[in-house]
Amino acid sequence: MRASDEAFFNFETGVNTYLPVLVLFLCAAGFALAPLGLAWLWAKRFSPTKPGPDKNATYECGLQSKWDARIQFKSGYYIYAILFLIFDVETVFMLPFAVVFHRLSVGGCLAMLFFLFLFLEGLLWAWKKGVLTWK
Amino acid sequence: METLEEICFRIKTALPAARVEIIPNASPCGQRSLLLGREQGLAVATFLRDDPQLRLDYCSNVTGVDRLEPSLPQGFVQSPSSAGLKKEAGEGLGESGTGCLEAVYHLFSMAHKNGPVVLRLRTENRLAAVRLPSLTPVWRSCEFQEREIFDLFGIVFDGHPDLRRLLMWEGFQGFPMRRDYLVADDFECEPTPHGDVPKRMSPRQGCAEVIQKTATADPRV
Amino acid sequence: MSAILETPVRAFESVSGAGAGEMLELAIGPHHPSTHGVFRMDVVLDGERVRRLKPVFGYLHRNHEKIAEGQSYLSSMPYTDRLDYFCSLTNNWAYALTVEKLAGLQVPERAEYIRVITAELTRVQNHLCLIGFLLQDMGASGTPLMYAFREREKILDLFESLTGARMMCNYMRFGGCRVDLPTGWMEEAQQVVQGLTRFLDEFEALLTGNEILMARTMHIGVLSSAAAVNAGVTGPMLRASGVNYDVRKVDRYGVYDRFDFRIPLGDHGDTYDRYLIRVLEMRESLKILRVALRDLPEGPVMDPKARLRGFRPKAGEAYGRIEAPKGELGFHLISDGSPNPFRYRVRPPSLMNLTVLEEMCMGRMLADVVVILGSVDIVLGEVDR
Amino acid sequence: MEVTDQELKIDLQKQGVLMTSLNELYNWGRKNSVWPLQFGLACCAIEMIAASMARYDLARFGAEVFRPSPRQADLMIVAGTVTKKMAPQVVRLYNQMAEPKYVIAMGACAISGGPFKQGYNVLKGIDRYLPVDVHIPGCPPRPEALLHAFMTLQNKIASQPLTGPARPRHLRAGAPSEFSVPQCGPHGLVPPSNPAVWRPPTAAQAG
Repeated sequence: MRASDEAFFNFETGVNTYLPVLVLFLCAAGFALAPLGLAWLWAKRFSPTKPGPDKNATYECGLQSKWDARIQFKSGYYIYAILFLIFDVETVFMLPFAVVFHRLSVGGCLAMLFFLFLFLEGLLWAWKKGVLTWK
Repeated sequence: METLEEICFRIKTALPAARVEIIPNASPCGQRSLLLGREQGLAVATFLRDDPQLRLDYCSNVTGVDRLEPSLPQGFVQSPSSAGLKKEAGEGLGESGTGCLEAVYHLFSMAHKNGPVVLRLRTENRLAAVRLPSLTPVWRSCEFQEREIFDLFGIVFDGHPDLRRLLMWEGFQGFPMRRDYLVADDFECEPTPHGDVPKRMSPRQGCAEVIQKTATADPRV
Repeated sequence: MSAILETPVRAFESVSGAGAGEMLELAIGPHHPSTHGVFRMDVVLDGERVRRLKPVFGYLHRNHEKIAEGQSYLSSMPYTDRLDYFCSLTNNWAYALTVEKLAGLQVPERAEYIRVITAELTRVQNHLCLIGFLLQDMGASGTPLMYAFREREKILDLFESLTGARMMCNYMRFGGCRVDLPTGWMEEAQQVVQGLTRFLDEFEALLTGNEILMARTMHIGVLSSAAAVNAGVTGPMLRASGVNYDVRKVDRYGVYDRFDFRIPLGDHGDTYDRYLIRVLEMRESLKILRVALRDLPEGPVMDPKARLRGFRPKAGEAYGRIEAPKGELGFHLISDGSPNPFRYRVRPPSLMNLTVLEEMCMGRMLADVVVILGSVDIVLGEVDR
Repeated sequence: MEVTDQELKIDLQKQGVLMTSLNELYNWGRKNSVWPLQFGLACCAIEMIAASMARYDLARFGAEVFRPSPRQADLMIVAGTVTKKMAPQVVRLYNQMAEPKYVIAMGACAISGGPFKQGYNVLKGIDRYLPVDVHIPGCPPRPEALLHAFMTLQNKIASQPLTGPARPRHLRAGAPSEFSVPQCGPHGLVPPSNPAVWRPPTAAQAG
């Protein structure tokens, strides 16, 4: 038995086996999909779906809507959203940095700070470009 | 607050060309009104608002009135006839025989806090010449009320910034508050389970054809 | 939606078809939680800012005036309850006052006092509801409205024991009131007034100093006094802009000249002033109520000479007005001697106060439009009649 | 002694054993969480709001959540006068609601035009265009009347079978979920009523 197989099937020690993770994943997926499946079965068996021109029309406070709800809107919104997304993901990367911070060598620290500097430089550019001021 | 005669006199001195006439009011409240000529209406209104003694800066109410008969409302003798209202023709500005449409303005002064000065403006007749000068440039409160009168009575106000129907929908034809407007689907004829159905309303004079046209479209009738 | 902008869109010639470019055409339509009924505003938005706002009326046009022309004077009285369905008693009073002016009827002393008492109770419950809905529009969903309606129910109990109906009282007649106070009503009313005074202190302690309320309403929807007077705005909105004009003090109708009450005036004319004016007006109304309930005279509630059956006023016209909670509510009646009015016109304060809605909302955020509309206090039964 | 299901169920319940059927469970869940559409037209809307406030407390019936959007509502309370200008919007909102959906015609105006029946702009009752489940007379009906209407509606929901010919409209594939939206014509609504829904009452001529 090669070491990798043994590690996987070693039930006695059970230290680094991945079986519980698999079981938990299946339970979670089942827990999520079961109601959806039941609802789908119920709808197929009992209550038929009845789409119609009016029901699928965009809701416009009761009025007849001429256009679809998806329309162009100010580009300012889009840029704000993208900037937020970048910095939100950045904080996720900082999590492992914080966990191993006290055992990190100077090189590691520098690498992380360089990573942070990249984002800072992006922020300063956006700021200078005047994207952040909302007209 | 000056009496109506003094106001009349002041208007005539300020605007000699204006036709102003005092309409009596037999009701005990004694709110007599000033009948203005159509051409000078806007000028007189601006004068009433800007005159320092009067300062009528608040136009409280604009009422549309449909006078089917040619005579004046007040001071006429109503002969008690059963068939409804027969009135002797009184003198007055409603010259043509087919009656007139009228807009009544109640003006107050918020500066001097004194009572209503009532203005009346009359159209020439009820069919073609239904134009009146709009007083919205003078008092902004007339904007919606004049739009409502245009919508329900059909008086066209010249100089109104945005003359559209206020209450009825855009494609509506006819002016419902006129006295000879016939409601299209009269509800009395609907069969009720309590015995015999009252005969359809006898179509009154004027819009008989309205009832026939819609009657055909109404499957039930 | 482009159908709603059939009038020439001067400033936005570039607006064509589906919201090309920046502008977004939107109908805050007949069915919308913030419009307090079936009121519609066609709004052109630049992002969040309002560039154009056109109100559309008529979704509750129930032809009150046409129906009134087809029936006698008295049978229009229950219809006046349904004009401004929050304040049926002040509507009744305005109509009764105009017909009494038209026909020259006298009203006995006790009836005048009862009219003042019921009108001020109506004013208090109307302003309570307004503040509840205003806070609901601002986002405090439910809590202030719950308190406001709890107090309103107490006042509605008084109306129900007096007139028989909670909202549609149909209580006043030409020349007095329909029925005298039931036994024990006076003490009950005094307790309610006492309770309301305490409640108002608690309500105001929670709201008036609240930072969120001040942030959302101060300097928003500012209305200058000159624009207000010219646009025919009346009532609390006008006094919030600093114009001292209250029909109770100007016309001195009823027995209002026997009570000394002050007229609160705002100095900025913004939404916060309109909120504060209504709270102060409630306090003044409670002051009037305490005095009126204390020295309510004895005597008949109906003028013995008044004839209800076959009431035929002489030919003539009259314009009567009162200070309704929303502004100056006027009736213009033209009679030609027959039992039916020749012309029956209602001067709606809510419709007049909406004349300036576009100026107040121009350039503001969409969320402020909702708050400004809430502070204007419109009721569609009266706007569309 | 022939024991019907009902009596058996009650006896078992006494012993603490609960018996139910899929149909009862389905209807029990639906009837106790009817979300009304926030749809106030006129004076009846104020009584509807008063019914949802602390004193009359619509929350006891699980219906205090007033949803502004038709997508999330299952009950449309037509509270107030439906005018001809508003009727197309009312029918369109009903069409945009998700199945199963119910209609309560609250007040005399929604049932038959009420005191404003002679109005030229008033629709003589919403059941000319929509199938109405519960009618509440009154002008405006008291909040207790609205609570009683909710009880009636809950009984109606509880008695709807899951299968068989008598099953409700939303379970039948053929039954329409939308009704034609009228247009505002030159003098009134075109068509004046929806024949699929509205059959004028025939006068029961005696003899």
